[in-house]
Amino acid sequence: MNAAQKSLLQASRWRAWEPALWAAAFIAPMVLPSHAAIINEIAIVALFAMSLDLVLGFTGIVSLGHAAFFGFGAYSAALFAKHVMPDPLVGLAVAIAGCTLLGAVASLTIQRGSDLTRLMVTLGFALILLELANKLDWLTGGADGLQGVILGPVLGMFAFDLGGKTAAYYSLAVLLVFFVLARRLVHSPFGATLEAIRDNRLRAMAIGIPVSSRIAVVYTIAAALAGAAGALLAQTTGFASLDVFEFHRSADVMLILVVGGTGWLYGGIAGAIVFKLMQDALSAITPQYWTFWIGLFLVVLVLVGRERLLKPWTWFAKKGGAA
Amino acid sequence: EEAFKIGLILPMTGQQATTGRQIEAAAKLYMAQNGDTVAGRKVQLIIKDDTSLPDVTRRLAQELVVNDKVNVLAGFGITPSAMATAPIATQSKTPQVVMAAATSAITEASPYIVRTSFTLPQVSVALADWAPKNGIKTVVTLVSDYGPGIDAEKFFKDRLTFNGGKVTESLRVPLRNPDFAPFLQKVRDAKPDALFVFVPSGAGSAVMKQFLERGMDKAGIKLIATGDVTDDDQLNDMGDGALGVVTSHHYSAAHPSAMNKKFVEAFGKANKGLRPNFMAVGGYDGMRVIYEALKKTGGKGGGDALLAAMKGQIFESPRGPVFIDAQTRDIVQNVYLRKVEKKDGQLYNVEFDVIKDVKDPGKNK
Amino acid sequence: MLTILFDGIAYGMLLFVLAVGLAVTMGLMNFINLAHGAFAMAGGYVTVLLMQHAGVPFLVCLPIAFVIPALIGAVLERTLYRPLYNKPHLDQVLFSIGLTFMAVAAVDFFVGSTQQIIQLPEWLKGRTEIGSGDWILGMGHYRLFIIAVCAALTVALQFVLAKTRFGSRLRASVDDQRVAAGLGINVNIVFLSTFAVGSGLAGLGGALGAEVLGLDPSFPLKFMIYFLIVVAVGGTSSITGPLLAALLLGVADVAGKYYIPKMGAFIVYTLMIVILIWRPQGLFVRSGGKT
Amino acid sequence: MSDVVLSCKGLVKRFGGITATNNVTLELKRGARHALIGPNGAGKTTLINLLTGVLEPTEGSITLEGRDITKLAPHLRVRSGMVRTFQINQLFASMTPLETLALVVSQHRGLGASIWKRLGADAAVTQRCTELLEQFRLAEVMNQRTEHLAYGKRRLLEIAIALACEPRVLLLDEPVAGVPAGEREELLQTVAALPADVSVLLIEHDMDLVFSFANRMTVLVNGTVLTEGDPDQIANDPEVKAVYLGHGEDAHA
Amino acid sequence: MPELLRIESLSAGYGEAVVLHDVSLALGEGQTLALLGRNGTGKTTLMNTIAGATRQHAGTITLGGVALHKLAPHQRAAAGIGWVPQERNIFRSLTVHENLTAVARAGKWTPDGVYAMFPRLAERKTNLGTQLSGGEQQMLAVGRALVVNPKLLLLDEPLEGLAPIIVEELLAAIRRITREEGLSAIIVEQHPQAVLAISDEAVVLDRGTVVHASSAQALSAQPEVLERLLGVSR
Ligand SMILES: Nc1ncnc2c1ncn2[C@@H]1O[C@H](COP(=O)(O)OP(=O)(O)OP(=O)(O)O)[C@@H](O)[C@H]1O
Ligand SMILES: Nc1ncnc2c1ncn2[C@@H]1O[C@H](COP(=O)(O)OP(=O)(O)OP(=O)(O)O)[C@@H](O)[C@H]1O
Ligand SMILES: [Mg+2]
Ligand SMILES: [Mg+2]
Repeated sequence: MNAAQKSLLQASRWRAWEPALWAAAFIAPMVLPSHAAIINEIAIVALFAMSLDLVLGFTGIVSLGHAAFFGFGAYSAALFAKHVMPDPLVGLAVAIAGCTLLGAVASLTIQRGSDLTRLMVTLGFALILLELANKLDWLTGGADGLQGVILGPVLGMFAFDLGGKTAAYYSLAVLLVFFVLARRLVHSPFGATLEAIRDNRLRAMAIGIPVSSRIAVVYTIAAALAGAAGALLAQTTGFASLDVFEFHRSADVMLILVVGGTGWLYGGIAGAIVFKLMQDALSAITPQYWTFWIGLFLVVLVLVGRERLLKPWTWFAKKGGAA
Repeated sequence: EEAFKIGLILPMTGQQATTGRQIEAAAKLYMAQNGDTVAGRKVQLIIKDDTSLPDVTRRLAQELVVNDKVNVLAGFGITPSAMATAPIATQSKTPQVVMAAATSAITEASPYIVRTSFTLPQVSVALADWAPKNGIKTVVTLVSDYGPGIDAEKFFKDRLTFNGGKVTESLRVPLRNPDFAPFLQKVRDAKPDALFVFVPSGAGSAVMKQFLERGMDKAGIKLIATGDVTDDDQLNDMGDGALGVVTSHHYSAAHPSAMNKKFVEAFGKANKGLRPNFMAVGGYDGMRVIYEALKKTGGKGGGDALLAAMKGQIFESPRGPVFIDAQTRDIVQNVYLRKVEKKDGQLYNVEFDVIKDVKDPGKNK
Repeated sequence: MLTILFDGIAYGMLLFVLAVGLAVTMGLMNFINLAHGAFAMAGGYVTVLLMQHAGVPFLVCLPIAFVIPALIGAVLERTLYRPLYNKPHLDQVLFSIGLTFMAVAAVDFFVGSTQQIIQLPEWLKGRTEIGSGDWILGMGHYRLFIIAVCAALTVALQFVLAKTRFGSRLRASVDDQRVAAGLGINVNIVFLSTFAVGSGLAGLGGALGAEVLGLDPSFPLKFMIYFLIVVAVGGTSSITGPLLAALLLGVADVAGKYYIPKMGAFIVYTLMIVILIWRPQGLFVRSGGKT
Repeated sequence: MSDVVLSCKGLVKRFGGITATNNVTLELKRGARHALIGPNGAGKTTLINLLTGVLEPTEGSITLEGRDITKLAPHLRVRSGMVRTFQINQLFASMTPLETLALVVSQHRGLGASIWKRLGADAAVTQRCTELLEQFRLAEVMNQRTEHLAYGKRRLLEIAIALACEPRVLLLDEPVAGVPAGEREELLQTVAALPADVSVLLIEHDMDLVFSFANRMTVLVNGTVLTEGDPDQIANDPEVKAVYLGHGEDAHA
Repeated sequence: MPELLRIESLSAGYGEAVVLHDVSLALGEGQTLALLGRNGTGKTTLMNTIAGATRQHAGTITLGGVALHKLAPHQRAAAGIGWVPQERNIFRSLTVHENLTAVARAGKWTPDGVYAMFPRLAERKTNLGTQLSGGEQQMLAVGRALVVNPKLLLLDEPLEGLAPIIVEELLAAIRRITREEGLSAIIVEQHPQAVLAISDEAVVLDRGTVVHASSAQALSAQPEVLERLLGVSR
């Protein structure tokens, strides 16, 4: 093996902290059973953010309408459980399949234009789905939400419990599976072509990369992942309502991803943990004004810089050097 | 002994924030007035913000039940939030007191749900009873395009038709709708005797203003609405244009009873002069229902016992006499017809007629 | 018929006043300032508070609603925004959203979360009707007023940007700050004044729009989508683009809701998507504009 | 197989009122070392953009290896063996030279769509990368992010990318711009050392280089072909002297 | 001949990195200085420092008695600096004409003067900055520096990418402008002979310091020095 190969493969090797992190994640619901519900929520949001990272972080395609797929996944899974069969895994697969189709169709709309154009087209797409779900109230329950979704036990063995432990493990497991797949994807030549498209589309074309179809493929994959996240939400809460399509879902997931950092897959996970825990803690302290502190956090995060905020010891070192 | 815990889940931020604030203030007022010890047991209120996201509501409820071991879940600003929580109430056998959400079907989602707010069919039919008797034969309805709006539209129309009136056109406006101009213009062109409106409180003043701006009152069209439109919370800022608007609702801050006077006064004193609205009274009465149930169970407060003690409560509320129907667990109450009038330089919904003991008509279908 | 057209134009103009400041900061300065709505809200609250508590007449409030947000904008530009011009757009989004959250919570804390209602002076309340039958044209006075203010603003802005050197100096500074400064353009002043004007315009828009759209602390988040639609459809290279886009969307929305009310919310979004897929750089960009 | 690899007929490109390319007909022979010269704004870069599909011609047709490619998507032209460099560097800023080349080689060898393999897993690919890195003296910086490289190195990478695609036809747009005088020759050596059947079209304003490299030249003026010939003919053409070479270039005659 | 520019003990760089060390030089009115050196030796950095676009650590720059190093970048243009950056940096969302008018200052040089010098630009007046060929951008960059009506022109590789005939014309024009209008200029170039021919002074940089300073004539007469310092013999 030559030096070039070694350093290329180095990039995709599992770091020591990664298995440790995942092990910690899977121990968490056991050690902190009282937080199982929020662990479940974090896992779902992390999956959702990871899906956005594939398009935004790796391919440079911005989207303010990722909730379209999240919501579609949620309703597909909920309707499937209600009308066809209650098995969660089958429902998950159906939701993913549905979102893959939807993503393939939607990928036609994001091929051209500037960032702003894409933001608005994706946003519009999600809002139209929202309106549709509202109008089709005989199917979706409209604004009241879709009730009566009862899920069977996972793998026929683990029933969803009130404490949310099964839900947490279910979501974590799905997250892990998709994480491994996504990790493989971004370190493949395919993943490298995505980064090439993000960095310089003109040149990407000039070395023979079929830019449009690559974008379409990754957008479709991301849609499937977002759909999986939505399906998990519907399955673990036994409920789906219109807000899964709302603008703020898309906006929040983007915030979460950017907080955690784009383009390294863990960004969504880190962002989900930080954001959700902070929101939970702050809103417990001041249910009325917690948004202020979240806002302050975002402002400080940007002004100080993600790197420096996470490494406080660099605050003073820098000044010393300049003097 | 451990405290008796009430988990109060409300929208405290975002567009529904006023709902949460009113209910929180009312609940705290009730506790201040009645002490925080009931039948020897300390009562503790845990307030959570669900930002009007049903999955968050559900998660918070789950955590409250599992971790904090609350005895009662309460609050619930919007219908999906109440609905999403219903399975938790059922599964954990925890009474769920709905203090705000107003879609008819909520109480059917779990046998543990008790409602102290109102339902839209309840207040809409009252208006449909009143209108034909007062020279209103043709009506155009204008409602927000979501569950409660559609409830209001349907029950108003059915009852009006039954009473010999006619709904000539039914308009639904999107929930996110900054400008009512095209809808109102359509109404104006249709020239009905009256326009029936339901929009969530907040949008109400916009409708009213644009109604006037369009000169619709001068064109002989009357504005009738559910009480959300002339929400007490905002009525005073709406200006004289609101004068004379007829609405039907279960509560007005101007309800002429001693109890209400005391309630309004105490509420204002505790909240920088804020006027309680129908949300506040839902929260206030909800607390009463919980307190009384706790008393009845002698401070023990098992879920089923509490629920049994909540069912069938009859009491005097600031809104008038109310009754928790043991069968439906929904509230039975008087619905008042009110007209906006000026009293001591302030605008109030002044009651001029009442339809007694209205059950939720949604339950008879 | 004509009334619907008139209402549509007035609604479009209102959207334009609200979005034009964003077109300036985002289109010309290339800064994604999602806190735009917060400046608009500031203008709205300045007006409401002055009218309610100090009895200041509406017309006097309008310039103040421009000046105060402009000052706030200027101060924030100097202190917080400036270091972010060279940061990635996503960081700008994060920052400005954070600022919006803070503004929302702060207003909630100081003023409360209830809807604020503006009482217009009598002369703006009425309505004039011309013609009759199918061709009747009913014009609300306040809507007429909005159209007038908006037209004046457009002319003034267009003049400044197209006919004076300020416009090209601004765009030069955005394109390449370092070289622009090296060639004698006082980049700091150009940015500061542009940002202040953008914020001021937002404030004015908020003051004018509060009457129609309502005003509560969630204003900046609630209407962000509308501002963005106008700027995206109009393109970011001029002032006339967003104006025409706002008019088109306003008329389409009003007419659509009048003639096919069932389609209500779909119209604007569908129109936007179709336009953006057809002309990704916006409907009214200069031929071959920026890429 | 025909002798002409790439040709265009009656190519026209208008930008609004400007005709940047005006009825250009050009043939590139197999194995040619062909230079395209002409005054600034003559339409040289535009012509390359048309040939590679970055721009769509207003009129005219383009043929590659006997096949009409006028409407073919840019990336498919690359697959057919036509590769270019850019006058202004077009690189992948966040990638290292090694990653860049690994990507290009993988893509070229048909692995670009493989989702499951890891980049670098293929030994043949990394072998080729190593060769290229050595050849362009990029080995010592192969793990630095491209955006942090010195200009000269970036310029080398620009050309290395093109060669990594193993072109049959190579279009070079001012490849040595910004490269110091001493290193220019060396850079063109690598190009000159390509297999004899690879055809090269070179745009360059440095006449020393052009005349030492080319065996065929086309002069473009105001979007049209002024003349074509071998280097001697061109160097002595009075018209070319008047519009392009000026007086200082007599030495090449 | 009065002195225009004097640089003393200048050190400057980017961020914390110091690229120039203790550079001193002087230039008279109407004089042209050829600034030579291998790649990456700091020629551009010196030009940028005079224009105010780098971080100056120490030393002084005076232009006609004004302490330039104390001025903000935009004030330096007013004090008489006209800058042609190495990467051209045409303002891409401005048309050719706007590129000129946006920075123009009152004086002898007007956009029309520039059009007369580069007729090509006149034909492309309404093109946006990005819609120019490489060479046209170079012409525009030079024209843009002229309409500032400076006392000192900073030309950073102005000949790169220009057709030979334009190179000739431009060199002649620079010579004419400096001789007839009393403008001074500093020119950075990869091809030393071309610039030395029209320059009065020559300075060679290596690793951020001045390693040679003489008259241009003297330097071009010493091919062995050129070979040693620049690695070219031509
Ligand atoms: N997008 C465009 N819109 C309008 N005109 C353009 C556009 N792109 C190029 N042009 C014009 O077309 C002509 C040809 O440009 P091109 O870049 O092909 O020249 P070139 O021969 O490469 O010149 P140089 O040697 O200076 O690089 C130029 O005059 C340029 O101004
Ligand atoms: N923006 C920058 N940040 C950090 N270092 C830089 C920057 N620009 C240049 N340098 C470094 O400063 C040194 C001098 O660069 P400069 O551009 O001044 O050289 P130059 O003599 O103009 O070279 P060239 O002939 O390539 O134009 C180089 O080592 C370069 O790496
Ligand atoms: Mg060119
Ligand atoms: Mg340089």
